[in-house]
Amino acid sequence: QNRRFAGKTIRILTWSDDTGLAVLRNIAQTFEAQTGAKVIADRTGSTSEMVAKLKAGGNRPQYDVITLAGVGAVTLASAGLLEKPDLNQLPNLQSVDQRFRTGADGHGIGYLLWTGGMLYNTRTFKAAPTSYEEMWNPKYAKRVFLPPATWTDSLDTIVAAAKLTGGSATNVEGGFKKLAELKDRVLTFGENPTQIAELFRSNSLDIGAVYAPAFFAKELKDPNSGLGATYNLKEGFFADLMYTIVPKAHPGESSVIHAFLNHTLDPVVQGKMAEDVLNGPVNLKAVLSPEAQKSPFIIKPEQLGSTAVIHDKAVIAAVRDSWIKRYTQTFS
Amino acid sequence: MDKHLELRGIGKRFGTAEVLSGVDLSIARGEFVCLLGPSGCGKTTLLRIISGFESASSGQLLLDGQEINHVAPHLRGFGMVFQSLALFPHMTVAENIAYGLKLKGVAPAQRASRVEELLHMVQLPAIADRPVSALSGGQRQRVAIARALAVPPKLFLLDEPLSALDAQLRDSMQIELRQLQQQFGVTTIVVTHDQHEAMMLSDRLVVLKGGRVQQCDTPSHVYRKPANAFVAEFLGAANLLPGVVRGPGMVEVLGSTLALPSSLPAGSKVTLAVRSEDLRFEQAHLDAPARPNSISGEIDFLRDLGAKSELILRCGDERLRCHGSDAQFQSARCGQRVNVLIDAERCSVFAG
Amino acid sequence: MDKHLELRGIGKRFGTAEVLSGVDLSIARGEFVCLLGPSGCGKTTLLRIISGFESASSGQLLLDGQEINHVAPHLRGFGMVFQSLALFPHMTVAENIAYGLKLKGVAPAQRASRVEELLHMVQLPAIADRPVSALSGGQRQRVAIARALAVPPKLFLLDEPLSALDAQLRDSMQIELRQLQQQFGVTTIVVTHDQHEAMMLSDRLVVLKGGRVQQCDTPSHVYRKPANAFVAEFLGAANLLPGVVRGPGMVEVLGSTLALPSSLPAGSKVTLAVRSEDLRFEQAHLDAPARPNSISGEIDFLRDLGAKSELILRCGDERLRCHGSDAQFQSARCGQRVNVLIDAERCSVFAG
Amino acid sequence: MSYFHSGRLRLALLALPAIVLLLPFFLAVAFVLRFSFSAETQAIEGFSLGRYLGLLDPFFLRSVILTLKLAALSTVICLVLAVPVAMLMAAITQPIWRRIVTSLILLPMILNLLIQSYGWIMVLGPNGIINGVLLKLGLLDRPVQLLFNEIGVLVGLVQTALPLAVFPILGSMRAISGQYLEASASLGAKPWVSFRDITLPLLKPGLIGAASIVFAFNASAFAVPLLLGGRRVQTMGVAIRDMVSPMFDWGGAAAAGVTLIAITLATLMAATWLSTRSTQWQGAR
Amino acid sequence: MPSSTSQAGRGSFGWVMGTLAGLGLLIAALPVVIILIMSFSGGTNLDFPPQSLSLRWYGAAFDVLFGDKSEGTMSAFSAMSSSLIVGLVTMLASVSVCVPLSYAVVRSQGRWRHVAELLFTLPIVFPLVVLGVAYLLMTEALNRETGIDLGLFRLAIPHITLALPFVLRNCLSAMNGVGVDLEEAAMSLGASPLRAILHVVVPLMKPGIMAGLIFAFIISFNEFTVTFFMYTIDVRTLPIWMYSRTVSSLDPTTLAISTLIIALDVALIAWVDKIVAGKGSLF
Ligand SMILES: Nc1ncnc2c1ncn2[C@@H]1O[C@H](COP(=O)(O)OP(=O)(O)OP(=O)(O)O)[C@@H](O)[C@H]1O
Ligand SMILES: Nc1ncnc2c1ncn2[C@@H]1O[C@H](COP(=O)(O)OP(=O)(O)OP(=O)(O)O)[C@@H](O)[C@H]1O
Ligand SMILES: [Mg+2]
Ligand SMILES: [Mg+2]
Repeated sequence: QNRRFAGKTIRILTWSDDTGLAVLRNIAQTFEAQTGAKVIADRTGSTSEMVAKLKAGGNRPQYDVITLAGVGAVTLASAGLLEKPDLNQLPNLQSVDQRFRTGADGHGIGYLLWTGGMLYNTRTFKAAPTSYEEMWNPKYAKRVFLPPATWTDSLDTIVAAAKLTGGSATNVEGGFKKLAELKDRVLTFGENPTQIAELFRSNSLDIGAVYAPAFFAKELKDPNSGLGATYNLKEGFFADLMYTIVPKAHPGESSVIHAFLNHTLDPVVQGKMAEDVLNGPVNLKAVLSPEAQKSPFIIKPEQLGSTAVIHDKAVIAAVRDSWIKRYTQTFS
Repeated sequence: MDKHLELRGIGKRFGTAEVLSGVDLSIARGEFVCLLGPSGCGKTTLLRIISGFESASSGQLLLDGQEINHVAPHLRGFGMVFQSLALFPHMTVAENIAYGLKLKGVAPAQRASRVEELLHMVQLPAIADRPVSALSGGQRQRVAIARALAVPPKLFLLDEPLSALDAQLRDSMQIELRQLQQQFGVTTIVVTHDQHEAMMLSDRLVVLKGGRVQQCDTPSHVYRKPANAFVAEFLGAANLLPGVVRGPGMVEVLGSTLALPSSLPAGSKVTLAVRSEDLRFEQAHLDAPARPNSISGEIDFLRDLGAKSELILRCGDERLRCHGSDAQFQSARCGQRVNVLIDAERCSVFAG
Repeated sequence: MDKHLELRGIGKRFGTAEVLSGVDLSIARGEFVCLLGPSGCGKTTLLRIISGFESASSGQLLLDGQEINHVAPHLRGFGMVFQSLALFPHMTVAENIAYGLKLKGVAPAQRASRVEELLHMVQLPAIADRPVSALSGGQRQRVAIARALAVPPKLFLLDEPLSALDAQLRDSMQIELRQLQQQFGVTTIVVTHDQHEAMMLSDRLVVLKGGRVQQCDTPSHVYRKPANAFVAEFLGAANLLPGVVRGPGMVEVLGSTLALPSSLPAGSKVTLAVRSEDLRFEQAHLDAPARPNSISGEIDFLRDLGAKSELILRCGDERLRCHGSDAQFQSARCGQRVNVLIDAERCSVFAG
Repeated sequence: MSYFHSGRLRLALLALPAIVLLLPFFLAVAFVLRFSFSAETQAIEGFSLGRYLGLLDPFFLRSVILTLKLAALSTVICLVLAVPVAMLMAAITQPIWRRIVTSLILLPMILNLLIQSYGWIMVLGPNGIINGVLLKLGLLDRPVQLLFNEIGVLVGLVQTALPLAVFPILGSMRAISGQYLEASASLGAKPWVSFRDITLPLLKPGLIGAASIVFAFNASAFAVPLLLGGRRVQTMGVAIRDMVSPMFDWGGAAAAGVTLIAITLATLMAATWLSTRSTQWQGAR
Repeated sequence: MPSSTSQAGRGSFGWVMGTLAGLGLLIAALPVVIILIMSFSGGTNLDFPPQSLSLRWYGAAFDVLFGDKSEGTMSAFSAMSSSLIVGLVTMLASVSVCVPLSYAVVRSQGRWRHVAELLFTLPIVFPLVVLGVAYLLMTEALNRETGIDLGLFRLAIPHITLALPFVLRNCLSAMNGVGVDLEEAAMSLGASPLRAILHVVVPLMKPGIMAGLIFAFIISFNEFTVTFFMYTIDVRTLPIWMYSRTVSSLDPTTLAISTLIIALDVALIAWVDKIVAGKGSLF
């Protein structure tokens, strides 16, 4: 079993953020060590950039495995660019929560839970805010940030604003109106999490949402960072299932790919990823330290409860373009 | 005459501009010929046609009786010295001189000894390894000449080779160039616009104007018997004075009637060319009778130049330039009236 | 003397290089002074110190008795003509000439009439509206002069103003410049390295070498009584011959003993400076006794230059340049032995 | 004909390899042009003006105006800074200083903008050097907003385009003989007057060249507005990028790109025409 | 120093110009200088000025480039080597076509000069994003239709496009200084026209050629936008690697690598300047 893939290569595409880096550390390197395969990784930007690359590349084989947000998987699947993995070759899938095993019409394998809540400045807030409504408090004018339009978090933000005005994901008109009020109060759009952390540390920001605390694993442990995060919000927090997908035209061997997919779901790997970058593990048997068990920032499937908002990916994929456009126009 | 190079009816147009027309010229083996003329008269163009860098629009170019109009420049085997010298700045003196030998495939050892020999000839031993940028103007000049002569050329062509030098250096380079040419015995054509240089150098002068040959003869002959007023003026800062023939051998110039050799019918307009150094002046005595062959005028400008004095005389509307000895300068004053004596032997009369 | 400009002990160093040292000079109002010297002797530097574009490292500059060392150039009110002319290429002729007037706030109508007047003075009517790029070299020259004179300057400074022109044009511009200066009566300083030009132009010559004044006197005086061998050689292509004093008034030169004015003790080494035009030669008769004050040599080079003939004589290791009349040229041949007569009155003997 | 002109074919052959290497670029231009008329947004398919019509919404028009404003402002500022820098560089004679200044002015070109933007955040950010100094001096009681708005973008545009402005001007500056300035001083012109009357008019070709490059470069910039504008400064460059990446409207991006180029070229032509017209008028005076 | 400065030193003019020049240099250099300083920071955050100084990030950079991890998934080594190879290809290709082109342009007596300069300036003003997409779609189309995989050339071709304007300018200005007379002199000594070019023109263009080579390399080595569209998982460059390390999480190692790149580029620029001795135009 050991080093059975020596001499084989697998090419993966993942995010450029800390999660992507953690993928290299915790998944790619352990996979290399266990199987002898060589993992070549490309870490570039966001889901939409990945989709753009794959679409432009068409059926040109470049990547074997891609990790990306659900919306992207749906888009690519509907464009007919993805291959359906053979679930029988993924034994670890059995211990994955029923709800999160596959998606995008069977093209995507559930991989982790990405959750977005609210960030706040621990120096300004004695207690964590409990509603997205806080962002509209004039006190925080010019000290608020929002996620950038190109991220799925902006879609969450739209829904959150809609909920504040009594709307929902299917009725967002009020949400856009509400967001327009923030137009001149927003300091920046958090394209770069490091910059956001820096702005909190230098006391230039008070609050912002919807944004993933997962970006700030290090800062949330550091009392000097000034950064706090919360999921305890009246309107709920947002959870999104991230997928691993396999492009139709892939250069690598199917067996290696499946082994890699299976490896991403390994209980140890899932636990490490959760501890390292606060990812929500989908594997119910994920091995977590007692401390991590208690962490409010690692959202386990069983914790999703009623406050988690999980979008219907097909609906979001359909409205995505027009929402991004409206979001951009609202703020410029 | 052993014709070495022959030009037959060479003409050249650039677009609509006719720069050379009907140039005929025969050059003997070993002869030293100067092309002389004012700026823009086509000297450079003619030299470039000979060297092959321009092609003639009409006419024939013969070397030893063979037409060479269509031979490429690098196959003609003519040595050339450019006005800018065109020394290769990225090569040392020795490399510059040896370049032609190298192209011929001469072995390095032989090249070195030939370079040695040439540097000795141009009196520049021991600078072989310097970059050309470290040379003075006169030294560069000599290197350029040595380079052109390294592979003995069939013809030696030089375009204003000395014009970049200052007056004193030019003077001595002229003598050197002439002596080198005689040593090598190579047929040589030099372009210049400096009449002094042309006279210093050449066996034969070709005076050009507007792309046409005006006169072609030995320097002494061109100087003493200019073919027309242009040549007279161009060679030696002559005064050109308008006159009218009054009778056989009698020409009226500036109000005075002079006895001058002229076979034109009475009444015809002529131009009298007389050189400033051939005019001698003397104090005019208002009451004395007018001297024969003299013109009177008023001194307008007067300078002692050491070896001679320079005068400008105003005679009616004309200004006459003449040179006097320094003794004469002592007694002359601006505004003074003086007589100028004209030596009939030394001036030329042209129709028109 | 009405001192207009006075230089007291002007010195200038660039880094460690001493370019000028201890230059003292008084220039009278209306005087025309030429700074003459070989390349690199510091002429331009001195002129730039006067104009204020460089500052002197030491010494004082006085205008009408007032120190002006620290007055900015644009406040000095000196007219200047640059070697490159520096006509503003983006302005027409009239705009160039009127620029100084415009800066002075002169009304456009007056400016136009002054430009008219100046163009007339430099004999260029009707080119006011041309761009300067459409002018010939000589025309540019005149425009530059007109521009510098438009606002009557306190001093008129020119740096090699004619060196870009060809010989014939330079000749006539020299006369014109001198006449213009006299018309305006403006104190003028011209820099040149051409001794002929300096003698044509100036009331007084300042000969510089290595940043020091060698001689400062009228052109005639400098020519006839050079202060040292350098001045003698620089002014008029002199032959410098080494000699030894043999007794009172007796100098041995090239093996011949000549009677020359010299008060140096016997045995001292001297340099004899004699101009080529002051040397006359005659056929040597081998059997005849040696003539007094003559040197004999062999003709090495001989050319008829029309007005005169040029000879180079080889006397032992020395080469002697002399000019003969064209009559003498007829009878001389290369390789012939001839005697050269030296006129004691016309040569100078310097110690060393 | 000279020996050298006669070889026209030879010269054409020598030029050929470069043309061949530039060919992909022209193909890309043609490709973009063709794509902008495509009926599909993600493939070249049929002909339609839809992509261009899609640009006619107020949002895109606002970004056109913003882009032109920022490009024009940054061009002016670049010129104001580049002329003195070029003067300094032309005056430097010591090689060591020349190398230092050349390197300094080229720095913006040699470092990834993303990384430079971190530097700018430390300078301009709410807690950056400038705000720190101003707060410490008591000139402010609250940090001024220098980043994530048009000011930040403008500073970034000026910085990145400065090298492109300095070198054409430096070329012209070196071609101006120092004697022109001395001549005007000798005629009584103060330094400022010489600068206005002599230096600036003679620098004109360099200034026009520099202005054209800076304007075109900044009009199409997208990294600077993205990084220093905090996504709030929606220039055409950013709009085009958004069309490419999250919205997959490649046809629209092509149409916007063509529009951007057309607008840039028209502006440049108008500016050049105006400036040469004023010269002719000057000449005719 | 000569008049220009002594004059500039006088009065308000000198002050204003000096201040503006200083401001210009400051604006150009400031962010980069700060990055340089930060690369020596001992901490992991972006406090400026850094609380403590250390070389730890240089150690990390060395690890990533050449150390144990240089072969692994975290490695920058392959990115750096493809950067170097693409840079070399770009510089050789662009210079070797620009030398004959500038010869042709200058020898055709300036008639084509304007056209050539204009054509070869277009890539500078073309929006890079659009160019990137266009190149990407074209390359993929080519691959789809013909199966040709350009390999490294999918980066080298756009890099050459972007380097050509700068290289051509350098070559043209070098070529300007080479008179026809030198070529004619070589021919008068028996060199064929081609040899005259090889023996005389090319050596004399050396400063421009060197400047062109180095500029092409610098441009290619630092190109990001178009590369971002064009790179593949197998052909990546150092700026892409650094992007992935900084776009959403700052890894101070990249600051150290940036500093090393700047040092390399500055050394190259100083070297070019030495070659052209302040006379050539770098653009
Ligand atoms: N390539 C060319 N195209 C058009 N006209 C030319 C060309 N070369 C020379 N001419 C014109 O031909 C005429 C003769 O030029 P040429 O260079 O032969 O004169 P020149 O006698 O050498 O003058 P100079 O003493 O000034 O060197 C000039 O009027 C010049 O303008
Ligand atoms: N700015 C400078 N820095 C250093 N040395 C200088 C400078 N300007 C001139 N020199 C040196 O000072 C000396 C005198 O120069 P200057 O230009 O005054 O000579 P010149 O007599 O005008 O010579 P030319 O006839 O060649 O113009 C020269 O040796 C020159 O190299
Ligand atoms: Mg000529
Ligand atoms: Mg000088």
